[in-house]
Amino acid sequence: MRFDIKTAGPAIALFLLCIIGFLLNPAFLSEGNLTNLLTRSAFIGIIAVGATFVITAGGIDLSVGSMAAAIAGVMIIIMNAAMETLGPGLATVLLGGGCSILLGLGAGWINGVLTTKGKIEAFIVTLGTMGIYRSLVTYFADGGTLSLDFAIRGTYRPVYYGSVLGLPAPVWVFIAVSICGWLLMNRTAFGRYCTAIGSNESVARYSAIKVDRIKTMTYVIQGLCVSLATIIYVPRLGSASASTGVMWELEAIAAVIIGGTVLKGGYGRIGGTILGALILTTIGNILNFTDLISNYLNGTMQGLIIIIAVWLQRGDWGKAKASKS
Amino acid sequence: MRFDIKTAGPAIALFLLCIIGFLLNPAFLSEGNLTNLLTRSAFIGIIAVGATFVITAGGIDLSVGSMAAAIAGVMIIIMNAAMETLGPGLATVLLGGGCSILLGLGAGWINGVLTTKGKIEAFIVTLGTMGIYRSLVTYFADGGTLSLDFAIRGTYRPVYYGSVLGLPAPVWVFIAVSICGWLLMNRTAFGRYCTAIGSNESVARYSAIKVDRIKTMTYVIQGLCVSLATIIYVPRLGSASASTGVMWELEAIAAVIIGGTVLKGGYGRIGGTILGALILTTIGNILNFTDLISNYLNGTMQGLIIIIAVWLQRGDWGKAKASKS
Amino acid sequence: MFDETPETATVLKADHISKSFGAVPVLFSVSMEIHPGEVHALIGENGAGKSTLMKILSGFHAPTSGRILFDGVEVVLPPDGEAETLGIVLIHQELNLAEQMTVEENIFLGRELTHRGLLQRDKMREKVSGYLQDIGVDISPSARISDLSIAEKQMVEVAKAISRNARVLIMDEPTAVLTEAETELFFRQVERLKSKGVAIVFVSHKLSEVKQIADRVTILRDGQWIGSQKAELLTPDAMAQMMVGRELSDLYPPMHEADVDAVRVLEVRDLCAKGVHDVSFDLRQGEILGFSGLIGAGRSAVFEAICGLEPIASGQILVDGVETRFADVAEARDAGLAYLTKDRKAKGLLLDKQMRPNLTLFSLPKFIRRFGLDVAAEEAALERAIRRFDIRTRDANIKVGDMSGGNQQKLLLAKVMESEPRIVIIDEPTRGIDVGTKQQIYHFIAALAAEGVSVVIISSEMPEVIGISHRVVVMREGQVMGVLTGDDINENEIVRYAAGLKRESKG
Amino acid sequence: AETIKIGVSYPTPTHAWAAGMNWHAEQAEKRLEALYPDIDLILINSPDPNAQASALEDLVSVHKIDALVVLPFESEPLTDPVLNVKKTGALITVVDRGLSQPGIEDIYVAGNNPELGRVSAVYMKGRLTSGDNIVVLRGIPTIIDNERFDAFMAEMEGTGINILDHKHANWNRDDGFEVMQDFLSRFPDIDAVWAQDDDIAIGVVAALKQAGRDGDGMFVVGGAGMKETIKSIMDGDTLVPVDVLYPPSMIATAMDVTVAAFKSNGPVAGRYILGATLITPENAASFYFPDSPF
Ligand SMILES: Nc1ncnc2c1ncn2[C@@H]1O[C@H](COP(=O)(O)OP(=O)(O)OP(=O)(O)O)[C@@H](O)[C@H]1O
Ligand SMILES: Nc1ncnc2c1ncn2[C@@H]1O[C@H](COP(=O)(O)OP(=O)(O)OP(=O)(O)O)[C@@H](O)[C@H]1O
Ligand SMILES: [Mg+2]
Ligand SMILES: [Mg+2]
Repeated sequence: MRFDIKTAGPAIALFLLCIIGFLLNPAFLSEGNLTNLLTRSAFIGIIAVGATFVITAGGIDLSVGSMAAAIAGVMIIIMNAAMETLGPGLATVLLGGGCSILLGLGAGWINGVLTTKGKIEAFIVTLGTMGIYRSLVTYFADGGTLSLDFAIRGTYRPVYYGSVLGLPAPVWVFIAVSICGWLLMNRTAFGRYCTAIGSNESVARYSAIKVDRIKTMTYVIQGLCVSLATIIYVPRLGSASASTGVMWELEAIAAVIIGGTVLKGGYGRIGGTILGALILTTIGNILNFTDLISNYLNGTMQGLIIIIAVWLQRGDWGKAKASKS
Repeated sequence: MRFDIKTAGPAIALFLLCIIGFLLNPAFLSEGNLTNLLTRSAFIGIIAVGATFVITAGGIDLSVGSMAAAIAGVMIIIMNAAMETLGPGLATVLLGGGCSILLGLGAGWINGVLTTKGKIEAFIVTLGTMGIYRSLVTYFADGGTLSLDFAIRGTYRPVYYGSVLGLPAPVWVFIAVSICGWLLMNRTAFGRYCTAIGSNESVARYSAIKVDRIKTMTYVIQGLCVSLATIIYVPRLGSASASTGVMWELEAIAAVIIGGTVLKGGYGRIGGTILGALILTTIGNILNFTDLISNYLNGTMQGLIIIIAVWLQRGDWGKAKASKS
Repeated sequence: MFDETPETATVLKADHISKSFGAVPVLFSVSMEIHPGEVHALIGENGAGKSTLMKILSGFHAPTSGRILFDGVEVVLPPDGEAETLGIVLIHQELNLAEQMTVEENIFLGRELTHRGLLQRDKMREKVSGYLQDIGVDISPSARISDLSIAEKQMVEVAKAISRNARVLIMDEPTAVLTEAETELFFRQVERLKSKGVAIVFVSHKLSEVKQIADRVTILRDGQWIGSQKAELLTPDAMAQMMVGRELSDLYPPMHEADVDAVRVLEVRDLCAKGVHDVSFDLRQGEILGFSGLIGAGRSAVFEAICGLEPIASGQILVDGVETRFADVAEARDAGLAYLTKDRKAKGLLLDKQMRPNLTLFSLPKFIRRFGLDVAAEEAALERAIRRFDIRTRDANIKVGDMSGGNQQKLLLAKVMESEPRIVIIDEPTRGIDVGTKQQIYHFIAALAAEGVSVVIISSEMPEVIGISHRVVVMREGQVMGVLTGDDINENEIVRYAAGLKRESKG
Repeated sequence: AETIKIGVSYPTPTHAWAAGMNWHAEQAEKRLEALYPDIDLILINSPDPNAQASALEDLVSVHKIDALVVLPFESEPLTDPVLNVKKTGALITVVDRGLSQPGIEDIYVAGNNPELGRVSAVYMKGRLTSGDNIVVLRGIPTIIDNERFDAFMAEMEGTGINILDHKHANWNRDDGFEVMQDFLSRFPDIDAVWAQDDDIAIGVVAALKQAGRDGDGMFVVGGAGMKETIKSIMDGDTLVPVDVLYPPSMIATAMDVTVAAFKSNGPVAGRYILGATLITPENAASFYFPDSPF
């Protein structure tokens, strides 16, 4: 019973938002807009899937936005450089993608190792790497924008703009990541270990779970997710700058928590996270669909809607209060 | 034994930073620079003292920076309006200060009540209010800057620029807030209750602690600290805009955690927080001291220093590892 | 005169093990041999070092000196429960379950059954159902641990233990929170494992239990090995004497006759709350009222509702004849009510703090002088409590979580008594407490009652309820089945009420 | 001889225009320090007004500067801090954003924000007729944005051209892309877009192309003078046919003038207001700096 409500909470919130959107402007439900919405959610959604693991295992990663920017920057540099030898074809794009994945894994691994082996609070580690990655991309771009060569853009473009079976490519990636994430969280021992560590680290340790390794793994997964998001982000505008991915970390964490995952760890819901990402994107979308509200108050509406969405969903928990420790 | 190291950690880090600063440029230790440093630390320091309570009791407050901006904005509006009736004298400034405190208490109370009674995760509540306050100040300022009437500035100026016994006024406020905070945390039942709640909420409830009330109180204290910081901030720049207080929340939390407080709650150190604030300000200060490093890499240095500072301090914990649960 | 066991093969042997935490020595050259197919009981006072020895024998702690022999070969056991792969399994004294996870997830934690990387959830659930059936508990494999009562959690631990393919199964006070019925079922499983050649070590303070199930007994006192002996050669009294080092007089204090005309300090009428239906009873001044029943009978739930910890659906509560509803525990405390939880780890003590803040937490307003806390008064209170409740730690600044289980329990009792309640409800007062201290606690409770304090004892140990209560309320499935007085207070009657074979007509 | 220390303080580049400014500042530093061995330029950038105020304090207390070139993050908050620098006797050059009290600066070098809005409006007016629809994407809510926007709207008044809506795209490509996508879903008929800034314009163009609505005479007007934009104007792009200059090189101009104040014999003071030139295919070549990051 309780489960249904918990699961349904974000879904209901999303549903209500869609109704509001439709009432404000029927064009909200147009195919074009829905496609835009889904595609846009893909970035935050993919990153948030990774964040769900980190948070479930009791960690936090503030560096994802900067990491995305840095990876995008390096990818662009590498692809531009590779063009001379490899030409503007698939090879260059694949090289870029490969590098992106390696960088993501590496960056995640660094966060993980500093947290587990260095015994530094995840908040501090990732606040630090957040600053580092952000300033590195500024440095690489000389404060400006790194742009992908136009020749490569042609080859790379379909990764963002292309469609398969009527759904844009990024949405397919999002779906794939979601399914893998869901399986990993709910159908493998790894997912259970994350939950156990977030729930009670010493219990996990006493159960012969390699706590440090699993925690590091969550950051590595987060890094992988960031790199996947970056791979589909780059062809969109073909550029990266210091303002790429600003605030993505907060959005990703917000998506995770709106989805019902507990910030202190021990309980993670991939399905909820995906809905959370959709909710966040929809809020932004709806605000662009009306001029009822002063532009300046966008943030107010956004804040109110987030709070209300979560409140609606938690309200029901009141009944299940006893079970709350 | 273990305690000495914990306490000494941040102090040692600060000391090392000072040596680096001096080596880079002997002017670092000039009286003028040290005074600037202390005065600057006051803002983040005062806010971080409040954050120590919130975090110790297991909460988090992301809204402080925006709250400061909003309070500063409203204060300015009120003082400018009051000038017509009260004139540009002390009365207007006191009115402004009074309003600031009321607003701070109110804003903190809202965060607290939404978290405790509304049963919404503190992260979401304060992420929401962060957006709300930030957009409100933009709205009040019509996208621009709210500025204090120059006539009032004359009266108000000494609150930031004035000195008493050779120390600038903000430093005195910082000292007063630190002492009160320290007493409250270490010498009163309230501090004990915060620690207990952060350590184990159920145990606190079974021990006759009014958990919701105490948690709300921590947010109210946070609000009060923000309003005090704002009162000394406004005369510095005489204005408020959408960019006031951006990232202060992360800086405040970082100061708290660098100081040795545990992000998950249950263990709070006001003394450490103060050192943490000084460390952060000193890092910024040192980076202004040299143009050895590309400006773009400031963030990299900052991130590295934060991580290293905390690592140095935690490194010693390794030995006390056995006692870690 | 000790250790007359013949040279049967030993699976696990502790050879002159010593252990110190920092500079504090806890075990002094202790030896112990564990044979396959035997039940080996380890007994000793609180803080004697039993749990520490068990942890060393299963790799969770490394000994400071001494050897561990496994199958006769000297080994260094792997840390963090990895010794399970060798067949050495420990059930910790403190429950060791992840609260937010389900029963099934906990039981298989760290050794999930997988097929091509994916969990075989149906298979695991099936197996868990089987284990739970074996030990006769009715818990769903998909129940969340946080929703279970503490006794149910203990049964999950037991199920977890028997699910392991253990060669050596070490259990630290597995029966502390179990009622006799559950203990009985549990022992049946122990017998079954024993017959399969599993070596079983268990710690218990219930000496009759030890007598009943153990083949051999090892006794520790103050970290020293006192002896190992065949259980049949020892009576419970002899064991107690060896543990404590002196003769024990009567366990239970002489009962003061209850004053039937004493005022009713607490009256409860038709109380309904979660897990509680129409419960009515009253408590007189200076009375010791026992609450008996099976696991989950709702005894704790009654008092958690009364003290403002759980919402009340309906009913009346009168304190000193005045109808009251406590909104929270602070109100209850201020009215003179104090409730001592049986879940000391999750609800009782701050495990990462020292004794002083724990002791005074419940009655902190008492220690406020001029807005600040009077640390000197707190220290004095701690000193008093340590003396009064005989709390033994070798290091006064130790974190409570590192104290021995029994001493934690004593500290919890001290914490609640620090508020000087007029009505005190003690849930499992002697959980994990050694016989010597038990005796002290019973005398303490009797003295309280004699002073006019009203005491409610919720206990799963029937002799305890029988031994010190003036009246006994028996509950079953959230309802009061009957109230026993005088000679009716005996095991037979209680069991019949508790099992639902008999019920007082409502009136 | 004593070295002359000149502090140069400006916001941390977070978008391309500011990066261009930073590039020009660094070029000028190299050039001027090579030219005059006794001149030391100290470049500091700051992420927010508060940090910039701190940086100004440090320039005084640590570097003991003789002159300050400052591009204030915002006018209001930095007025007092700059005044404090002035009190140490340093020469003050203010760039781009005027302080809110007159008379503090010795030299003022600025672009012209209202003019940027006005010039954009004049161009768009010229290509559209009454009844046509446009949408506006604005920058980060700041005075600069307000000045540009207000001047644009004033110029548009009475033309009969419908301004369907205006939203903030924060001088950011991604925001420009998403806001434009939503405008396109919302309004079936849009004839032109004022994006105010070249970064936003890049996002707008991508959205238009994605939706296939980049034909039919649709055009986008950005602003600032990004080199890629200027290049494509030179190449005769029709979707972004013009640009309105807001030169990031103004900081270098300010540095030059400030150094000149020490090096030339006559007194140097006054106001240098740079125009908001409309860049068209005809004049684009003279505004094209291929080495600049902007
Ligand atoms: N991690 C630790 N650090 C410091 N001291 C410890 C630690 N663990 C146990 N001790 C101390 O070792 C002594 C023995 O504790 P142990 O838990 O073994 O006792 P026990 O025999 O199991 O008692 P009980 O019957 O109360 O459970 C106690 O004084 C305890 O405080
Ligand atoms: N029927 C029930 N439905 C839901 N929750 C229940 C029910 N019975 C008990 N509980 C919960 O389980 C917890 C423990 O049960 P309770 O303490 O009442 O049993 P008990 O008689 O004390 O037995 P035990 O010794 O097993 O704890 C209580 O906090 C109560 O909320
Ligand atoms: Mg023990
Ligand atoms: Mg220089």
